[in-house]
Amino acid sequence: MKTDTGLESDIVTPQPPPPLLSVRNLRVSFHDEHGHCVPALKGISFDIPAGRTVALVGESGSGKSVTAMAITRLLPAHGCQIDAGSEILFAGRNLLTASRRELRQLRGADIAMVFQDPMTSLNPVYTVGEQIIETLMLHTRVGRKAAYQRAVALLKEVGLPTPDLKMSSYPHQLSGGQQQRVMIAMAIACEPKLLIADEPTTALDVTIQQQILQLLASLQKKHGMAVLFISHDLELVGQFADEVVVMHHGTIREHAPVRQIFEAPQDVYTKALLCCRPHLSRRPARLPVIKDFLGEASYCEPPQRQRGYLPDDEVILEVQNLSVEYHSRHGWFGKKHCCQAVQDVSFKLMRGRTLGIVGESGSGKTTLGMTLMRLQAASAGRVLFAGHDMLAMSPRQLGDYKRRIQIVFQNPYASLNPRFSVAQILTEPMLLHGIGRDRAERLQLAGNWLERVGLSHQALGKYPHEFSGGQRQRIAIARCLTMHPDILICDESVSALDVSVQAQVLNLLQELQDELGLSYLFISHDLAVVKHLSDQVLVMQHGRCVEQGDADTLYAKPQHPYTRQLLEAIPQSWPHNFKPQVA
Amino acid sequence: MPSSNPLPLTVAPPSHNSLARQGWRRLRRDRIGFGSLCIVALYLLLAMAAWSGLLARHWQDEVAKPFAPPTLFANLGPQHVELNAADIDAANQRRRAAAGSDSSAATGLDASEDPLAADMAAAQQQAAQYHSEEAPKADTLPLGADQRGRDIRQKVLQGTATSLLVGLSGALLALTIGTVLGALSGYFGGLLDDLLMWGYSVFTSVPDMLLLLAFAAVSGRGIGTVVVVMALTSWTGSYRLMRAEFLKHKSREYVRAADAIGASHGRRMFHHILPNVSHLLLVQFSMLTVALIKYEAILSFLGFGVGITQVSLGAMLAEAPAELLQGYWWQMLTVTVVMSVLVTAFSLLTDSLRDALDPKVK
Amino acid sequence: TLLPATAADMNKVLHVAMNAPETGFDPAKVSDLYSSAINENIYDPLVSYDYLARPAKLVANTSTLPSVSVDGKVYTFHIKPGIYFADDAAFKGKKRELTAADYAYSIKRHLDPTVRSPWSFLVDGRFVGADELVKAAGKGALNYDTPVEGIKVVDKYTLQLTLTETNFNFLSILAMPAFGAVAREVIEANRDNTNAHPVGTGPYLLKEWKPGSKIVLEANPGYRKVVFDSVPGNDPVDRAVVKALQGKTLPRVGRVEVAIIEEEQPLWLSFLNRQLDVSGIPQAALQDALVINPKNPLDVKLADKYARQGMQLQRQQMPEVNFHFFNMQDPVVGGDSKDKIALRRAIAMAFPVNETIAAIRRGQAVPMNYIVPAGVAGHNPAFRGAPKYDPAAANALLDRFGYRIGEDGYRIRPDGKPLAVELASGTTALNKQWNEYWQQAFDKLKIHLNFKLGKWNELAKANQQGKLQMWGMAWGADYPDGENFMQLLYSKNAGDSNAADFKNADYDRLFEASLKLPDGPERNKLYDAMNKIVVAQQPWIFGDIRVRSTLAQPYVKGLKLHPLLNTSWRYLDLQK
Amino acid sequence: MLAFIIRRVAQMVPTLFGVMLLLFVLFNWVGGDPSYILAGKNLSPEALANIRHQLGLDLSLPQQFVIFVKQVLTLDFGTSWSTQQPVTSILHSRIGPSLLLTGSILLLGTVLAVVIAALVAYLRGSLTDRLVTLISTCAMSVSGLVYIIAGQYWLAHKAGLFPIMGWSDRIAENLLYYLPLPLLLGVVVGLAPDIRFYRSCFVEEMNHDYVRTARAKGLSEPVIMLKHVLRNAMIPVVTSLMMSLPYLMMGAMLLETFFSIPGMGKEVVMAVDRSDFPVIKAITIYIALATMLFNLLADIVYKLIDPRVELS
Ligand SMILES: Nc1ncnc2c1ncn2[C@@H]1O[C@H](COP(=O)(O)OP(=O)(O)OP(=O)(O)O)[C@@H](O)[C@H]1O
Ligand SMILES: Nc1ncnc2c1ncn2[C@@H]1O[C@H](COP(=O)(O)OP(=O)(O)OP(=O)(O)O)[C@@H](O)[C@H]1O
Ligand SMILES: [Mg+2]
Ligand SMILES: [Mg+2]
Repeated sequence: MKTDTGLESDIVTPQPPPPLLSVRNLRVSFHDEHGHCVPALKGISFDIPAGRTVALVGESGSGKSVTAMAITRLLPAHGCQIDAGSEILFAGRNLLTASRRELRQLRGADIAMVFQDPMTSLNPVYTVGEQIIETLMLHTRVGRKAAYQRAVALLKEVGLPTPDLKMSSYPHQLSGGQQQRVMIAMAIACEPKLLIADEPTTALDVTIQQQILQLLASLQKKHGMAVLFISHDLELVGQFADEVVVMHHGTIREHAPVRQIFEAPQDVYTKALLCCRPHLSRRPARLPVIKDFLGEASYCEPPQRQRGYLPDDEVILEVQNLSVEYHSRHGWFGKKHCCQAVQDVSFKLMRGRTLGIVGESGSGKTTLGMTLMRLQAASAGRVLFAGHDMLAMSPRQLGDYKRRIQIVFQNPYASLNPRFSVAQILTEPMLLHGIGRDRAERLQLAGNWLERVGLSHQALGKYPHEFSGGQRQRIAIARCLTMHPDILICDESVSALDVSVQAQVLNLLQELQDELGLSYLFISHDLAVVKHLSDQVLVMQHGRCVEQGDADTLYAKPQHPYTRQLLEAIPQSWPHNFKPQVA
Repeated sequence: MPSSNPLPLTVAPPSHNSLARQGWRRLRRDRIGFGSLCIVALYLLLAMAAWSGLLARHWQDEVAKPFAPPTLFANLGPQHVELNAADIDAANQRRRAAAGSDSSAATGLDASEDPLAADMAAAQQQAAQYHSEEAPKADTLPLGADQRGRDIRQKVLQGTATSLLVGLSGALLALTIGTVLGALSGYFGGLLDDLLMWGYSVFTSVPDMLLLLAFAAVSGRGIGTVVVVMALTSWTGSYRLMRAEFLKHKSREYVRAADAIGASHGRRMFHHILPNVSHLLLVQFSMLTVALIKYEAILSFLGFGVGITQVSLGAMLAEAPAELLQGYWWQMLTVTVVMSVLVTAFSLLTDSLRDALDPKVK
Repeated sequence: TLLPATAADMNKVLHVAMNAPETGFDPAKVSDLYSSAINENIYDPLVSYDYLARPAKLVANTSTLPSVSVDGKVYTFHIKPGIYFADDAAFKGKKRELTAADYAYSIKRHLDPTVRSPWSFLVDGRFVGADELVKAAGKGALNYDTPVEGIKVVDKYTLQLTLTETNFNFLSILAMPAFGAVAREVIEANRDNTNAHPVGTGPYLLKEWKPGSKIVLEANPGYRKVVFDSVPGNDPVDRAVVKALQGKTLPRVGRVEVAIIEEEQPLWLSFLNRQLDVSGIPQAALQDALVINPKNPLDVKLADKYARQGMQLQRQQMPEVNFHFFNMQDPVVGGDSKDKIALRRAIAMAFPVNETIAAIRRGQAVPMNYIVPAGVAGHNPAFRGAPKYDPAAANALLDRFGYRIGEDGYRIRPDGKPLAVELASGTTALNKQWNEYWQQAFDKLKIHLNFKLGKWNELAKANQQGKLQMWGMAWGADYPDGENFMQLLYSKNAGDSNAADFKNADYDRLFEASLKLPDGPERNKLYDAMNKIVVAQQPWIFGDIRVRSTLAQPYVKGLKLHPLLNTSWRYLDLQK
Repeated sequence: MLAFIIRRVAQMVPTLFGVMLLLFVLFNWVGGDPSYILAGKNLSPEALANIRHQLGLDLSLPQQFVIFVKQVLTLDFGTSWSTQQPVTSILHSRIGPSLLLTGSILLLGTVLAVVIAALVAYLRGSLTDRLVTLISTCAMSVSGLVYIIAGQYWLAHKAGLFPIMGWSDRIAENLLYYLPLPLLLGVVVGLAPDIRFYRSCFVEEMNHDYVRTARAKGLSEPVIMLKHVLRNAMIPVVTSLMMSLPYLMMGAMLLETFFSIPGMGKEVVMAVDRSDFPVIKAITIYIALATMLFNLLADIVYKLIDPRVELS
């Protein structure tokens, strides 16, 4: 499908390659528990030409994975229905009517798939080598020995160090990125004509994310396969795809070459997706959310916000030389292990300001947060909260301070007790800290806080699982607010959220800070997000603070090589990002 | 943004969409599960009626001839002639008469030799008030009679009630022990965990049989003992399960969140974590109940069953080998059917509960 | 040797079963019926019983019948020469002849504190000079080499036993399997497991032993030549036995395999499937196996289906009594005041013995009416010791003695205290059946009944400590004399075989007098008087006496049940 | 691995000590007085005292416990109080039949259960699956006692397919002649619950993502089932197997009683019945050791099946 834009003529493709895969009018619906049909795909059509990369983007639940599964016919056998009028033509053959046998021959050989979550998608009890060899021997009729050699070569090709050794490793012995590479090696083992990569980088660190994308690109060049690349991150896609299909609620909102998507998006939804994400270069007082674009009025960007500590700011929390060790011992006679999770970290947090903490996975960010909450014992150092050392307090003394410093956990769903109603979740802290006279009053307060974070008080009677990720995060925030804290620690509070929801939550946090004068300790590995919200930034590596400073300064002139490395890994493939027009 | 809301809050009832509610809805929709639930409920109703004496209160009455067959299958019995006391007595009289002794005296003592002679004579006179009319005994009963002519219908009702009581309370006790210890062990870890784990491994290492014999020896016999014995030999499974669950949950973020808002250990353990493992407890409970109902049968067979003024399914089953040998199959068949239906329903219910309450399955 | 010296056909295997586990095969260490049954076939006592004669008659075995001194105290046995022990490593390859010293040793072992013989009560204080020996041993081993006046080895083949007092049952005691001869070398060589290492002079030797499961006996190749020689009585069974065995050398069967089968079902089914050759009929199978005349339940026929196969039925009233006793020292049920006797009497009157005979024994028992059962010297068939079953009168009797019915519908004691009786019992299914009748009896009397269920040894201990109120017991004849039964209520045996702790001066006096008399009308008179005391005082509730039915496969020859011999294996022949 | 085994063996010491303590307390508290059994018909206090002296029961409890510890250390429990057989030889003769019976039940039962469970899990949702599940559920609801009684009555007696009972010294004869019926009954009793449990394990495994991956590779369903799912599903299977070992003893005891098999289960009951402490001690200690070894074995098997398991 070509959209007729001026840009199209720029691309020199006199003879468009014939589509390898064409999806026609694909409708998929699921039966919910009441037996109702819930459509997941509402008749989508697109083509993938041989040798090119088509990206499928869209927020969570928009039907990207379902599309991928439908193509490989891996949708669950029960409770799922593909409309009879749908067609998926692969090299002219309709996959939806193909026999099991034909499908088996196609899968793995001609159509290969890289699944979203490598850890659960690899069989934990077989070695990596075995799982690759299995595919090879199944489709290429080579002997075991040859397959082994080929597998080693593949692992080398996807850039795994010491492929020989890795052959005999089990999936759990590899890091997430390595596992993802193994999945890719497995997928390209038989040099498929079509590779479907379903969010191959979501679970990964920025640095590894880049490596994987480069790998995919080079492989594609080498083998000349078509790739269906699925992601919710438009920026990532911009780096890699030839064409982009934007999906929303099971429909295609826009389908265009990548350049057009970024430079002249047609659909408001596409525009919204592009704008919601915080950018290193800008810091609007309020991030746009999708609603801003879908509404009648056109969006106009609010003024930029200035960040940074001011000299007359009041210090509310001061951490001095904090160290945390984990001790573990296995069994009665086991050896003692000691792990230095945080070493000698010092910083100051000012009232009404935000301190951002960044660092790769395992660098001790969460541990630091937990220690400040006294959820984790420190091995050395002091934490001065309004001048009092929190670490030295007895549990009784701690009572009130504990209320004043609160944490919003990384995973909003996991941090809400699934068996508690929202009312229970919100009133419990008040009950424990003696806020509110009776149940009625506490419920009233809880309702107010809910409204404050943008939920209706009807939500009080509901349970966490009935909310979306962003809503859950709001509930978690509301729970902290019920205790009137001074400091809020946000541990990866938005990492798991969709771009648009992420924007909503970031806006909320900002509003609350403005209104209530909260101080934030904002932990994240997403540098753009941290920059958006922080006055000061602290960079951690291996439990140590490697660099600390005003946000803008630090991003502009990183001193430490590690900081530089982090900043370089941010996808910046499409530097002339679409900027919302100032109306 | 306005943060205050002057309107009075209309809070929906908190349980309107709880997981339990959802579970119940899922269970309602599961035909097998719901059917099983109905059967189990019916059994419970009957059992309750039997406990409260509404039903089968007179199960001990000898209403029929010994081993009276089921009415419909009267001819499928072994057709033995049943002996009775009067005939035995008559035969003995005759034998003694033949041996030439006098059989008129009450004791074979002269009045002079018996310190109670006068009282005995007087008692014979006054005995009239204690004579009772024997009700005629039935030849057949709908489900037959046991050796003493008791109605198997009544007996099986009473037996089911007892077995259910034993199974349910045994499971409850075992589960309570297992849960409390498992929770302490998993939640606190450390020395306490080591200690409890030690107790656990000791308990699992000693053969059940021995524990059983030992416990039964101290605590006498009866329902109480059976329940205690069963609980003491079967808490280990729940302990293991609960320990693992608490170990898992205690580091979950919602528990840390509870810690963060200042909830005490007890509150975290029993207010926060416990409800989250309650579906496992429910499943474990029904599994244990089933196991214990069957276990009780074996206990009864080994002579550790309920007392004789009570009857349980196991106690009835323990009579089966001797009866089967004589060709009286009805008691065994009745018990087997009644017990199988109960246990099958319970097991299917367990399966359905597992599915319905599992938060993962939606 | 290649040819077995015995006449037994080694290819013939007799399969029998016992329904409880044995404990071992040291005659001085075991007292249970099942071990004794095996020992009977391994060891030879000095004297034994004639196979066919009824009432049972003592005959010579390894010795001649002894000559007895006029005062009845000195017994002189002449051991038959040329009897040898079965081969054993302890004999170092030599043939080992049976001598008088072996019997002296075997008897002394029952006195040895380290042997802890369960039969020591039969020999304690009985032999002149033995007491000193025992005292000298203290808690240690007996010195067997110290000569004892009462157990004298006169020469190699002559044994002289001198009793401290006349005892008319002494010879029957010596006929018990417990007094079979063991060889000192063997005992000493296997000091720690004499139970597992039986070596005797009897017809069989232990080939294989899986405790509690399987015992295999094999004909003793060195067994002396014993030719069947017994005089038939009127019984057709006797004639059949004589026909099968007359003039033949014993034993006939080369191998006896004894299985221990505790459950009735496998026992009976195994017999029906011919995995067993001879078997008692378990209670549950009685009605299947027998056609019982309901008007006269002891009149039975073998059921047609089995008669047609040619199976043989034999029946015998057991020399035993089954009774329940009261703890006579108990404040509630014991004592000899009238109200206490009335309580005991009422309970006895309310227990439906006939009903239990009908329902549990399937008619195969007779009510017990005398302490000494039929078939044992001293029995009086005319005596009627059990009160008539009359729960109504029993209630009236209780009323008369102030056991009023309280508010809860149950009786209280005359002094106003609550009344509850505790009955001890085992835990088997059979116990349960009995208990149901006890419950019924007490319900009729409106007295609370509690059961104290436990293992036998726990109950025995509790009883000895006076903690039981009622318990059921069975006593089987050790030897066929009334004294073996009458001593059960002798006050000096209180806490021992006098489980009821019955202490009655009149009874004691009569018992002591009876000891001085041989069996006869004079002693019977004393026994009657003693029985009357027991009936009047009611320390016991008389139960019943079982009639045992045994079935044999058609090809089994030579079977006749004996009242005192536990087995008849050596007489059996298989003609398949 | 070796370090792990050594550590685990070291950990057995406190457990074993606990078992000894429990056993000792139990016996002295509720074990009954063996002297009353050994005394036979002679219950005079002297006779009883003498027996107690002979058995060492008149020693103080700590002294008795020290003796017990010595016995455990040397694994020599002396002779049985009731049969005077050396305890070692009693156990020796009992262990074979027990192992043969329970071992074969376990082996056959597990193999059958795994195969059937895998099959119905593969066919899940089909009529066969539902039928097998229902039949298993019904079958497991019947008391094991009924199977044994009815099996012996009808299969052995009425139909004459098997001997009623018995045991021989020759393994071949046992395997071919005596074992089949108890084996059959034992398997039947255990099969139904196993099938149900294993089926759920398989079904759960089949919902995992790696199965989808295997499909995406183009593997056929049987290969997926046998190669990928089976091995993963074996983990709970091994757990349940190891957990069921101690329970087997109880079940086997009924079989031993009804089929006159000279196994351990019967011996325990007999020993407890006779308050034969040396035998009880020995059996308990051996079973405790076996249980602990099986647990260790289970952990090692986990490691073999599942490389993620850390032996620590
Ligand atoms: N097995 C299923 N059963 C029922 N509904 C399903 C199933 N799988 C997907 N859906 C529904 O289909 C819709 C599309 O889901 P899909 O997994 O394709 O989203 P996605 O775009 O891949 O989202 P994400 O970015 O979170 O992976 C969702 O509304 C989802 O609820
Ligand atoms: N409970 C624990 N016991 C032992 N070590 C731990 C524990 N929790 C964390 N660690 C270790 O401490 C270090 C810091 O962990 P932490 O969770 O603080 O990292 P993080 O920066 O939050 O990482 P992520 O971005 O993945 O959340 C890591 O090396 C981790 O392995
Ligand atoms: Mg997806
Ligand atoms: Mg973290």
